[in-house]
Amino acid sequence: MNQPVLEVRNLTIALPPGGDRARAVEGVSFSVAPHEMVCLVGESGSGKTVIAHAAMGLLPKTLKATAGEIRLQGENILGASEQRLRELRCTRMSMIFQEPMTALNPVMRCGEQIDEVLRIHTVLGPQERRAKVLDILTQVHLPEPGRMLASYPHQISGGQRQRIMIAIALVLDPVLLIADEPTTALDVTTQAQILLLIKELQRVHGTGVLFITHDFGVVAEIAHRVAVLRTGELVEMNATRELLSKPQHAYTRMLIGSVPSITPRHRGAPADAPVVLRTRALAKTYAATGWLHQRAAVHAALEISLEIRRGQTLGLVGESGSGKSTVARCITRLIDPSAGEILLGGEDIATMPAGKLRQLRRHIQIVFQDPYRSLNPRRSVGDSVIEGPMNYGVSRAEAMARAKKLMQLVRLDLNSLDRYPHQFSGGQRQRICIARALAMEPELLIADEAVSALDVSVQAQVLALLDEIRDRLNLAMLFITHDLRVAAQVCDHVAVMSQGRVVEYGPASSVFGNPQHEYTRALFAAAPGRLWEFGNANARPTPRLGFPIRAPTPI
Amino acid sequence: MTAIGIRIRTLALALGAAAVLAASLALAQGEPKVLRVVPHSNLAILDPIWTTAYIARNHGYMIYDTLFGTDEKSRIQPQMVESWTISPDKRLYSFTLRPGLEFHDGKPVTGEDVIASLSRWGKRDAMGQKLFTFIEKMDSPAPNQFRIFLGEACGFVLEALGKPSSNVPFIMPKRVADTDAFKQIEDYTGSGPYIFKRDEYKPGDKAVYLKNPKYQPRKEPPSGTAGGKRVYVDRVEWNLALRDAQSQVNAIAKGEVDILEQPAFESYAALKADPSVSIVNNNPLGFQYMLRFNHLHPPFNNAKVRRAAIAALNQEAFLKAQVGIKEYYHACPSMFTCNTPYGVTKGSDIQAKSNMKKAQELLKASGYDGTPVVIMKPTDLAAIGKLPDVAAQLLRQAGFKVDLQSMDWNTVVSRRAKKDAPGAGGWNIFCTAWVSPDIWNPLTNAAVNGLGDKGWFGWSSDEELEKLRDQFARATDEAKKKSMAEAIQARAFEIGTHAPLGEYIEPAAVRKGVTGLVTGPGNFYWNIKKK
Amino acid sequence: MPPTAVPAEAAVAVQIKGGLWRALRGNWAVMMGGSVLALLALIAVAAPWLGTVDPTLFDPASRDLLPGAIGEITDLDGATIAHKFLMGSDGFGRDIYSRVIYGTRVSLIVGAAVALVSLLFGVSCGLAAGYIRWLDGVLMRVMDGVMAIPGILIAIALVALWKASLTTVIIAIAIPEIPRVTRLVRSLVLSIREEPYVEAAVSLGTRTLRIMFGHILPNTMAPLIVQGTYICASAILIEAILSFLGVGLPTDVPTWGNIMAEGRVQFNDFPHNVFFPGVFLALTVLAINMLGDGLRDTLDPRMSKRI
Amino acid sequence: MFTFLARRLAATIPVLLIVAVLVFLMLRLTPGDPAVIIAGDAANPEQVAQIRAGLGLDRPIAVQFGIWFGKLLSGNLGESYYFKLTVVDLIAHRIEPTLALSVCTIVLSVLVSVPLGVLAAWRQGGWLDRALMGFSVLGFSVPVFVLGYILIYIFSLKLGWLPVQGYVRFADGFWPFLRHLILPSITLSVIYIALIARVTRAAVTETLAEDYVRTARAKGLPEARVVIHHALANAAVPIVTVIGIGIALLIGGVVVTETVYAIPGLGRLTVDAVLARDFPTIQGVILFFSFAYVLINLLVDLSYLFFDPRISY
Repeated sequence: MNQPVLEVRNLTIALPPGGDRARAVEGVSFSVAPHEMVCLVGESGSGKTVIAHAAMGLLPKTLKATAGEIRLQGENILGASEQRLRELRCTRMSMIFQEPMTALNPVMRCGEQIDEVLRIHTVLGPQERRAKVLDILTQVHLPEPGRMLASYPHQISGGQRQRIMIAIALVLDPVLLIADEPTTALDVTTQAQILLLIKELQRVHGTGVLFITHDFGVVAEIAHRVAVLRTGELVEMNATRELLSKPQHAYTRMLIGSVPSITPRHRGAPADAPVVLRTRALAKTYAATGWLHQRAAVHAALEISLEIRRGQTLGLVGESGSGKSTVARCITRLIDPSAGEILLGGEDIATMPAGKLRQLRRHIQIVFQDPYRSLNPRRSVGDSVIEGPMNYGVSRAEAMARAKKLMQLVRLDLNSLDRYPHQFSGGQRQRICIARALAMEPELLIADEAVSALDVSVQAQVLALLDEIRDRLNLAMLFITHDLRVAAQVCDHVAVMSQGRVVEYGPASSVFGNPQHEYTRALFAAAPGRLWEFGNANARPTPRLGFPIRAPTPI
Repeated sequence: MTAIGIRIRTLALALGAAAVLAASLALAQGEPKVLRVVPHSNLAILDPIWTTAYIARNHGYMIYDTLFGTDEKSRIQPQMVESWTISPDKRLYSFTLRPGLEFHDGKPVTGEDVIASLSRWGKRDAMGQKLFTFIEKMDSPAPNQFRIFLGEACGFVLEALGKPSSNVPFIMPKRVADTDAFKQIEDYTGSGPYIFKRDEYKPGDKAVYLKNPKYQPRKEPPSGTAGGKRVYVDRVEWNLALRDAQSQVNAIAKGEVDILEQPAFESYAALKADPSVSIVNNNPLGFQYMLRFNHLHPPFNNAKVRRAAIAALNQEAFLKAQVGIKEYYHACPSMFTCNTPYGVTKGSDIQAKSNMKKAQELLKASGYDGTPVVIMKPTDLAAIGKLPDVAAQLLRQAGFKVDLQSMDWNTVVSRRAKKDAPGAGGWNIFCTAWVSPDIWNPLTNAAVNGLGDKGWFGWSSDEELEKLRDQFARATDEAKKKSMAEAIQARAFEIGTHAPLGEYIEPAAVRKGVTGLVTGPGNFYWNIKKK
Repeated sequence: MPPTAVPAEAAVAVQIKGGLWRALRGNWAVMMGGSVLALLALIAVAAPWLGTVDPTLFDPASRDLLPGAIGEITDLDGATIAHKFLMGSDGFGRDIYSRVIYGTRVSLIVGAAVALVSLLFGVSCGLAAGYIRWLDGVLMRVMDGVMAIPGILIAIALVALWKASLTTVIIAIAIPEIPRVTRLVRSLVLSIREEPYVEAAVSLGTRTLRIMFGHILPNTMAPLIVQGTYICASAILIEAILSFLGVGLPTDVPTWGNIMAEGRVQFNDFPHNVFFPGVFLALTVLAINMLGDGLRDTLDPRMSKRI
Repeated sequence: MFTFLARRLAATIPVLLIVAVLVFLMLRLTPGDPAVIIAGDAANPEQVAQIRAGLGLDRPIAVQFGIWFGKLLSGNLGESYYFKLTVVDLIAHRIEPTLALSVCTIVLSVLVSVPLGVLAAWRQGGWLDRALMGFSVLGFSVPVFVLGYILIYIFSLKLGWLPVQGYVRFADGFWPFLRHLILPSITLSVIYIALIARVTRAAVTETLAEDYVRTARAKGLPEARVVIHHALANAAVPIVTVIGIGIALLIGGVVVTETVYAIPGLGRLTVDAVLARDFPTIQGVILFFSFAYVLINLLVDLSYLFFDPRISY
């Protein structure tokens, strides 16, 4: 019955000369049947996105398919003319993309962007088209379809925009839907809703779905079959349950192993270690200064009272916009808090003038999220690392010596001190930033989403490094992240934040074990793949039955 | 179609419709005879008494009339005056106006108007000021008569009333002539052959004159500013916007304009080559270049240095560089322009028969201590723009140290009025050009005087020269005047008031179908016919 | 902004030192523009030895000679020497070839000086406006005021009303450019200030001044160099326009603008007066603009969308 | 919407104030004394002093500015020293040619440069792109007056299609009015086309790389529709901005073009006024041009509302 919707046979796509490898994709074969969800998983640069674009005939001129074929219901896409491809797109096969923020045309109303597809591909009259658009909007559970029709993309949330994208893709009921990391840019709770929606629509429309992701949690959540890609080659393909529990290929095992488990590791942190930093009722309010009209004041952070002890890591967890970064920037005085105290070794630095503050800055150092913009491109690595100490009178020679020692600590070879940031990978740059922070011999190290921008495998190495440093130098650490798994692995204590407030604060084991606050529970429920136990070479289905995914009320 | 697409389409439609409608409306008016003239500069100030600018004088000749005129032979001829008698002791002149003289507003011209006009003119014009030192009083016994009573006899009353060039004694209605001499007049009613269309006048764009139907010209044929001023065109338009030399040549070649008053010297080659354009020399006496020293400050406060400089400034070099067309220039030793009544050559050997070696010796003998000579060079006046460069080169060859400073003409005009030292915003030398009638008479020639501070810029002062000029003013018979002129010029060369740099003509360029250009020191637009 | 999981390779920093020269040499526009400019600079320096005579010397006898004609030049002490007028002579009888060659000097000096002056003032105002909050409002309003007045009008008024000299011309052309540079630098400073490496420097205790000149200024170099080339090119053009309008440098100073302004009177019959300086002017401005485009593409690809 | 208008207008007032002060100071601190020029060459010192007092030039600068600014607010720009007319009349006389020339140039430039820019961006790297970029660099390099003379030489003298110089008022007949504007507009628009085409190309190239264009292609839309409704529509703001800023460049070109084609516009008036040290006229015209520049950029800001719904005021 179900002749495969999409068949890919030993597809090979060449990279333009001068790339880091000859071919983007090498001899990949797989197929997608109706009603089936196939996941393509792999790290950045593995070629998964290239395959998706090839299927839609959207490859840029520089990437040519040199061998193999892609058949959509038997018709070879690679050979098809541009005209034929245009007829197929959105009618037989559709695609949704990763960045909902920029995937919709900002100057065109959402209704019109859906209507455009109908106008080009069908001969329906205006009334019929309007009815069809309203119908698809209700199918994707968008509130008040009428208002949604007339609104512009910037007037609706990220999740809603992704639903509009899905509506565009499925309005003509294609047989194949290609989803290129559609939920990666969304919050955990929104991501859960979108995944549910895709599964529901697949059940209703019977579309075959090719789902591209790098997050094994998502794979565990929704995939029927999984294909693992590495540098353009298909490493392994199997049903989800078999692949996760009995990964055959070493690379697959390494990938699964790198995914931190959601259950916190016991760390035996002594409760009585001295307090390095304590905040009392710390708050930050942005008074909106409309010239003629007063917009409501925004409370980015309110009533934050935390303490960080030497040798321990406090995790600050929450979705984007929850205020966790604001707290970090207040503590490092990159922005001035509106109220409350920040006690560093007894002194309140919340409102200290810049001159006096400068002496105390050495004790708190921060590592940022984006490795590519945390280092001054115009300065050598060595100069960046020794800049800190030299600000406090350390001679250049001595600072250089300290830098060399730190390079070994972060496992980078010594000559990297003379090279420039652009000559390093994301992971290596993050190590340099850590070295730069440690050069100040701080008492508190803040990692603001320090690993979020890294691949899972690189992420695991940097987290291990941070752990080792914290133990060796007995540092206090404040770890800010939106990824619960990462928090579970690294933190001793966890504070969960939502809309500027700390909703739950306690030792990691109790917060993860049995969350008290309703929001925390919803957060855990929404974490994809929680039915599986990760954290070691292969994943095991968790013995206790996790609570089913409930779509928490949208915030 | 988004909003933008619709917007562009409707815009294109609107433009198309407008073009079609207009094309069908191409109406051909009945063609009145229009004479399109390109004057030599922009007409800005409309009061010919208030400024000595030649363009204002030409404007005056269009709309005003004069008591007397000067014919081609430089003789004074009656214009508005019918007849006049001079008392035996030459101290009472009584004049009768010819009948039918009317202002544009219909009122007849009376003696009162003449008296008011002459007294306003007398306050600003150099020759007028001199004349009024002799005048006791003036009165108008009858509407068409007026009399001038002199305290002492003087020989240049008629020459003054018929003075052809700057600050011409134009006759204006009494109500206009009563305006203070130092405030510009607002009303442009005159009694001349044309009426000024004030509402169409746009400075820098165009000035328009309509034929005065009620003007009664004299019987005699036109000659200079004398004779009958008959008008054969309905309307004259002065194009004030077209000042780029190359565009002027292009415009007359394409027949977009009829007359170029003073084309640039460089344009004559092209104009001569153009069959549809003829070159008409309407001002044979032409112009004279002049180089003026600043007598107040070194080095030219010393007469010997001035004479050494004059010796070095041979006219041929100036004329060749500035004019460049053989038949348009000629050297002239006289300070009062050659082949005019007082065009004498006495005293001119210092310049005419000298060479660079003589000049170098004179300069060494003069004790010149090498202070730099500041020469002012106008950048925006093509007619005299090259003279300072030639002067600089010649003076340098003679041994002077020269600082050639460039500025626009208005800065030259304002700086030459300053008496400060050359270093402090003053100057040593500037060059200019005069139309011959302005300098052919020792009394009107601003450079040849010794009045010091009260005199013309450069402020040459010398009692001897003033005494001679005074005697000239008193002389009444021609022979005596001629010998006085020779004495004045000899003295002027002796103290080196200034250096004449030769004479040139700047003939007008005229479309073939336009004839009847009147010869005279200015550009006059009566008597012109257009096919 | 939710953290992006897929690392953005898009951060296109510039390859520093070693890579930079290779990139620059590789860019066709930079090589073309650069070499033509170098040639012109050479011409400007070697002017006296390129078979030229004193550009201000003239001899009325050899007026308006066509290119290639033989005429005579009288030098300062009166001796006349035969001379082949490669590019013909002008209304004074001066040698156009010598004047064009010497004109290169003035034009390049004007271009370079204007670029330097406007960059200098622009950077200091831009840095101040970008970094000192209260100064920002005041300074930017003044800059808007200066920018509202069309540059050419300021230049015309200043040059004509002050005495026409090289310095006046340079200042007059530079003043309208300063606000543009200030706005560019200010926008760069405001965006760089938000970069994590600047915030890191703050937390490392680096003083504000050191941050301004150590971190922020070096990263504005690329767009500034590109802007500098465009200013240099437009300055040379404006100088020519000022001379054309009769308000430029004094006419005895040989600049391309002056030669063309004087030559325009006989454009139809003796086009050589305008043709040769026009070609040199267009060539120089073209070379500088191409250099600007090339630099823009190699130094800072992101800059390319800000022309 | 109204609040934005009020706020933007309020923001223009300080700018105009600064322009007034700058222009006033710039002229007063210069050498050259208008009184002497006006008095004419044969005037003696007392006469010059009389005129100077008449024009109020002998009072301290601050007082002079006070008087001038007071009159400015009441719309009286003072009287030209040189032409016996109030500056407002002078500008009124001379505004039509400049306005006609500028409008023709802007319309011509936009209609030519935007399509060219879009095509160059669409076929980036193709021959059209290289040709356009070459033309745009050339457009910046050739002096306006040289171009003017060449065009006159070819189209007026040799071919005789178009008039050599002059300006015919719109009232005197649309067709002659247009014929006299064709050559000047082409001369003036070359540099303006170069500027707009270059920015259009850069802006459209950038929007073509955006995600929503890729989505549009994924919707199977025809290429032309993708380029115009998705790429160009989003590039409208930078394009309109450069048209606004380019006005300053245009005014510079107008001054030269009016000189070459003998068009009695405001550009030519400025040069004459400067040469004649006619302070009130210089101030009046520069203020007028600055006000026009600020007004046009205000309209450009307003047009953002039309082009980009995200910008809400």
